[in-house]
Amino acid sequence: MAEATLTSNRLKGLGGTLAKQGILIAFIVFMIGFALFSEKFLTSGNVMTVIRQAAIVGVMAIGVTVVVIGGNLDLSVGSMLSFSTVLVVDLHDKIGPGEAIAVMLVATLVLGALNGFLIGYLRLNSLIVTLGMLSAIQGLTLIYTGGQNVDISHQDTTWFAVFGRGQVFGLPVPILIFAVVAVIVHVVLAYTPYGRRVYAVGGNPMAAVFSGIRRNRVVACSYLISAFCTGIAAVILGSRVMGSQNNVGQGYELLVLAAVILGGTSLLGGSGSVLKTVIGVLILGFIQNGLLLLGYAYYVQWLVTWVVIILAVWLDVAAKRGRLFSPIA
Amino acid sequence: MTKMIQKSVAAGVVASGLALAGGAQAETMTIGITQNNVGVDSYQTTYEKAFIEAASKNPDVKTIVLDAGGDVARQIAQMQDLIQQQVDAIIIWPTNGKAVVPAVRKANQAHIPVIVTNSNIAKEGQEFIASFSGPNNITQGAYSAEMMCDALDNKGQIVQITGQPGYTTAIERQKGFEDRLAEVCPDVKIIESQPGDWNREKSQRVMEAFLTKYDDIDGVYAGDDNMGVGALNAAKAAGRKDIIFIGATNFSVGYEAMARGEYYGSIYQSPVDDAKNALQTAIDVIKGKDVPKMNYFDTPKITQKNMDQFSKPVF
Amino acid sequence: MSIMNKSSAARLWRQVVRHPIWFFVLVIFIFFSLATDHFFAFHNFQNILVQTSTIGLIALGMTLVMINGNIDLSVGATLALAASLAVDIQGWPVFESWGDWAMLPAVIAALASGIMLGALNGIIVWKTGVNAFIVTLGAMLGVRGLVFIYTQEQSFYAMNFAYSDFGSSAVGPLPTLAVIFLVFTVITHFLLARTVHGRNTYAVGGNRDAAVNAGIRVGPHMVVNFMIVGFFAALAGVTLSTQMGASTPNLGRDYELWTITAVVLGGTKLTGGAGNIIGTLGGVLAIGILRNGMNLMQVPAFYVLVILGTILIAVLFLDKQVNRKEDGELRV
Amino acid sequence: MNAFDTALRVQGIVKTFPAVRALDDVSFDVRPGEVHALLGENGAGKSTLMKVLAGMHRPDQGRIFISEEPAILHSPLEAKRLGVVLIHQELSLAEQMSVAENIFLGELPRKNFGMVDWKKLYADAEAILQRLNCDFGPQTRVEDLSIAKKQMVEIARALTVEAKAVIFDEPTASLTDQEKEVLFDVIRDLQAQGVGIVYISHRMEEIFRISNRISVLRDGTYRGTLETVDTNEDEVTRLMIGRSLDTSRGGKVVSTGPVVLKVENLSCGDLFENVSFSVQAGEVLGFYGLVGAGRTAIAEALFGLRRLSQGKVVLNGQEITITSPRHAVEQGLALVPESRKEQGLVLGMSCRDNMTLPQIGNLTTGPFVSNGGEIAIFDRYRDLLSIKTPGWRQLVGNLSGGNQQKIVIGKWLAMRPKVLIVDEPTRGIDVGSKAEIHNLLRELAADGYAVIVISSEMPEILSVSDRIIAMYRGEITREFTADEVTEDNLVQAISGLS
Repeated sequence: MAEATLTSNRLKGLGGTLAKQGILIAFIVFMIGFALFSEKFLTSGNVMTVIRQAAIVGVMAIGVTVVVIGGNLDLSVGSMLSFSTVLVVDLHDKIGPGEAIAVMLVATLVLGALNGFLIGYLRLNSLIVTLGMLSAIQGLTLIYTGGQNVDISHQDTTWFAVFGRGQVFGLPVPILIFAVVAVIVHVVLAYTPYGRRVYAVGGNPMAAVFSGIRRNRVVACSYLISAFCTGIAAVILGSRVMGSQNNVGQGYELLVLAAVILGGTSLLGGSGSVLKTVIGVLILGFIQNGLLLLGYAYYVQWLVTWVVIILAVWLDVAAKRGRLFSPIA
Repeated sequence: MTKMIQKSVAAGVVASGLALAGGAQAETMTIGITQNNVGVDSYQTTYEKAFIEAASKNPDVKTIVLDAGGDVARQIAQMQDLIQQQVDAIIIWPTNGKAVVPAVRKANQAHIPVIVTNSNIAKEGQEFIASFSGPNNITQGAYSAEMMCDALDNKGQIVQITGQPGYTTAIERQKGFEDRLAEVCPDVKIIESQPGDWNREKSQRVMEAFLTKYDDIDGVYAGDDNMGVGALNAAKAAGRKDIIFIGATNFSVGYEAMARGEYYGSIYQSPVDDAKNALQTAIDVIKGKDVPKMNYFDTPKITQKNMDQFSKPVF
Repeated sequence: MSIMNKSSAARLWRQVVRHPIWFFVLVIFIFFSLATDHFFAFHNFQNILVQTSTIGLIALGMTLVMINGNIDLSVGATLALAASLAVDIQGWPVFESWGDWAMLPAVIAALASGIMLGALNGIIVWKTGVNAFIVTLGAMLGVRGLVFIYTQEQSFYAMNFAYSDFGSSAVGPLPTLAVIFLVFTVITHFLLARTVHGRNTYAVGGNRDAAVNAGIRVGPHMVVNFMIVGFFAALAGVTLSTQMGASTPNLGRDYELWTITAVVLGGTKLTGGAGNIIGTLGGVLAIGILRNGMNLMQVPAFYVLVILGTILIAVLFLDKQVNRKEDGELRV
Repeated sequence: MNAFDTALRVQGIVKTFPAVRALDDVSFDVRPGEVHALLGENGAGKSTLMKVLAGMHRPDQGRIFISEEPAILHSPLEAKRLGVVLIHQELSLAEQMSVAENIFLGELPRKNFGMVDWKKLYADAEAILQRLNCDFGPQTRVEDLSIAKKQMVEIARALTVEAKAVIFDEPTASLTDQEKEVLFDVIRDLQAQGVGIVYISHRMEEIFRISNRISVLRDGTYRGTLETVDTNEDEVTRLMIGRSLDTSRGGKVVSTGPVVLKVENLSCGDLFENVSFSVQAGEVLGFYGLVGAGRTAIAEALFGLRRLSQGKVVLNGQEITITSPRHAVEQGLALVPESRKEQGLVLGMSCRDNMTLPQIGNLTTGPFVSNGGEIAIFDRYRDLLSIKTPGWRQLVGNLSGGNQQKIVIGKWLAMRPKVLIVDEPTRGIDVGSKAEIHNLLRELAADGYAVIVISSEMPEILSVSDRIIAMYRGEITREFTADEVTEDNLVQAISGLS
């Protein structure tokens, strides 16, 4: 520990500041770079489009941030998104939009509760449990629809359209939802007893229990939050597309995780924040959009993401460590 | 075990039946099918349903229905499992036109006839299959190109949203479309192509980027209606009303959009026909009938003008 | 002589008891033998071995990396890159006059690509100190990007049937691919259990500080293990492409997840320091037998997903119950 | 023997970390066959010096001599090969591996193809274990060993080479008295073989028992070397902390307060059986016994961390069943656990956040944590316990051991518990802070708290307790009042001899 005390001051000055704000700087560099090469990039229309597109990943990533700060992983959010979107779209015509959203949220929370029970109460490894749930929920979705696409028939008349397509005060509703969810979860994490407990459980689960914190419940709740956010993302997605395929959320779990990591939330738990995740989400979104505008094939963005993730996390780790390179021999 | 006995008893009965009646058709045929990725879209799901339904109507046919989940390796494993079970014929909906060739060849070597359905395998594998049954995706692409030329009066710039990269159907439709477009109306230019992975939301996102990037888009060709409707969603949201949308594999959402006048046209391709065609081809092959090597079923153009001749797709 | 046999049989039994996954393998083996006609057949066992060999080979390397306390999520993409290289290079005009020998440089290039990507991952993990999960998650995306750039989204096809004939050839009663898998299983088992490098693998994963203090060069050691898993991923790419005589850019998606699942089912701890190849073999076979058996039983694909997911969680739960120490465990 | 002949000698060592000068011109030597104790408060530079000696850090300036041969040490392994071995305080063993593999970690004997020469490995390990009188074999898995035996494995590592100097860093921290004796035998044995021993410990009585010379570090500087026979604890302490220490305590009063906690026939698996005791307000009840005698398990059971197989717990006259730590906290119990870093603190959180953690649910205005309320609590207990920290934002991981321990104690005092259980109150804490914490525990009792102290250190338990309960193998063997207890009868009681 003494070691950490000594070295934490090491990367002081400009280098340290740069390293600590690495992700923000990367963000700015990217924005400037893209803006120089594509005049369309920084138009308000494009910026709105990118954030609107990023809202779905963003809302989910905010939920997953809570799970990760609590020291766990959630890989099931991708297929949960498929499940929830299919459910809300399918029920929309059958029981009406409001009811559909309510039923979908309850069903999604049940899945989240199952995750929470297995990981929080039974103490099973979160990576493997959510991997299993990834597969199982995808299967459930397919069984529910029998593999058929689901669609909303009267797209132009339903008020359900507002979530994905509407505008309030000139701002697209998905962006507003994204912002509201970010603010709420940020407040929960930073200013409520529950938030404090999440950090404690993620930072040192044993010490948290020895302080009388009900770790089981804290962890289980983090999965409920994650599921709830996924449910909200499903509303945006369903409303935006007005239909859903059974695999619509496939691969989202990794995008979401990449965004959380990019933001600098540690996979070890106990540190991180919603605001960082929001930046991570936006970076991914703007990289994707910028490269597309520059005319690069879509797969180039994967290569860029690789480099960005490693550089961003490296800088973050280096700032905490106080040295650029790891001291391991 | 009991099933095995039944089968051999049945075989014995058949043998004696043959001797007596000289050709009664009482033998049960076992047909295995390995599909690409059921559940990824309604077409494949409806296909599977139609296939099972058609098979259940025929008392002589017993089916083993498998799904590769889009994974080539798993499809090869399923081919092996089907060969292992010594089915009478295998129908394969290739996850990849090239990669399944050796597996098809293996079945061929085990004297099990293989019928390729929906999306053809590479030419190197043609000698090992009994027949291909399905739509002609190159022609479909060409049809879409012709519609595009008509709709745009042979002039304009368009974008293309293709299916999942690496998948035969996507590649063939793209090729058919691009080649034909260059022939019929060289003044219609494809300014950019991006994959939409058969996914409506992905396609919507791609289209949103296109709309930002290009102030002037006259038309969109999408590898299927699912993606086409995604692109339409994006255009509507951006308030761009003057764009022509042409897809393929007419989905019910596409059909409805056409009815509303928002969507220009598509290719009418019925999964039910597709499935029935494949099953019948397999049965014919087992019975030793002569079947054409390329057993295409008809996939006509459907546009706002002629759509009342077609019933709304069920998927 | 018989005494020797007895004691080695007893040893074998002890090994089985120490790996609960083998009970599970036994249970599903018996279940499928009774439940479906085609399961219990030598030819089917050959199939299972070939089908599991792909995940199995990767799992061998993954076991080392995970005992080290690391993880590699990029194996699926590495597999695709190696497969593409192996299939594409043998068709290069340069090697036209080489005949069947053109496969040699192709396979070597493929394996080298895997080893190099492994080394890259390892060096990044070593030098930056960034968690291997993050490093390889990035690589999983990035290497897939490389595959698409290299292949330009195209599938490749091996013009020479000798390549795919190799994939379906047999050594005596066993398919060649199964033999390759089994031979490497034995080699890796010995590497891990008997060699200095193998033992150091446990030391580095079990207590990294201790390993550092004992003078084990932890960084290079981990790099070697990443190179080994890269090699195995590439080898799996080659063997898989011989089964297809082709490669596709989407090959190997999700394989990292199934590989990790198999390794964890086999008893390797995600925290490192514990695990072994016998367990991993059990984990790989468990998944292979389940898939094969459900195919043969014609379980609908949708239900297969649910069943696999549920079984994965159930096995994890049972493993935890079995391995829980009776008392002495704090209720934290 | 020439007096200037040294086994290990360093001269003018300077080691700077960017913000701190950790060692400033330190010279130090150990002669063959002597035990040279190294003393200093936490942060005085002991561990840095030790790491320099063992090749883990390279000094910025200064020279190292091994048997008067200049040496440059690049790695612990190199140091070891040259005959300088460090035995770590915190166990650094790979649990899943065998004893033999751990002893020879990093230098497993090889055959061809990088294969391990198991025969040689086991034979060599066996020889070393016999030298240490160990009763376990080289093939035993380390995870199956007790802590003390693990410590012996750690020591066994030092014997794999012809050691010239062996550095022991707090070797007795987790050993029982019996095991301590075995260790001292080993040290004497090494001495007899002409090995120089560097012995780092906070425990004065050990140092005065086994050392020949004592050197003291303070604030990274060398403060002098004393011949053990010529000095006393006071002098050493003065050198260490720059002042003398008041270790005396007020007269022991037999408490007359009401019984707060009463425990009857408590049993928990084979950890402890039929344990009955009670503790009154205003007294310190000490639990003394060997590691594994069941003391910690009782505390954990009372705190809801273990399932009781039978027994009755009465708190303030009411029988209660404790099902979880949360429940225990609600009932008014508090546990300062034995392992500060693992169980007591979230090292990545601030001082304030750690201190308010158990009551965070109550410190709210509306749904939000009340910032003012939190800081008020922190300020109050910081002052009360004289915690030295730059501010409440300081990460707790950056504090010294003593201040960390005070945070843990403060965290529970802030809950105003009925019973405060303190397990190993001063483990790994330097002498100065130790006395402070002892005084604090006494004061708490004087303020009316019922305090239970569990300790493995006899001086600690003797100085702090009003009554002492001795345990042996899960059972209470004897209860002493402060007047009855002597070192002898206490040792007998915890060894099952009485």
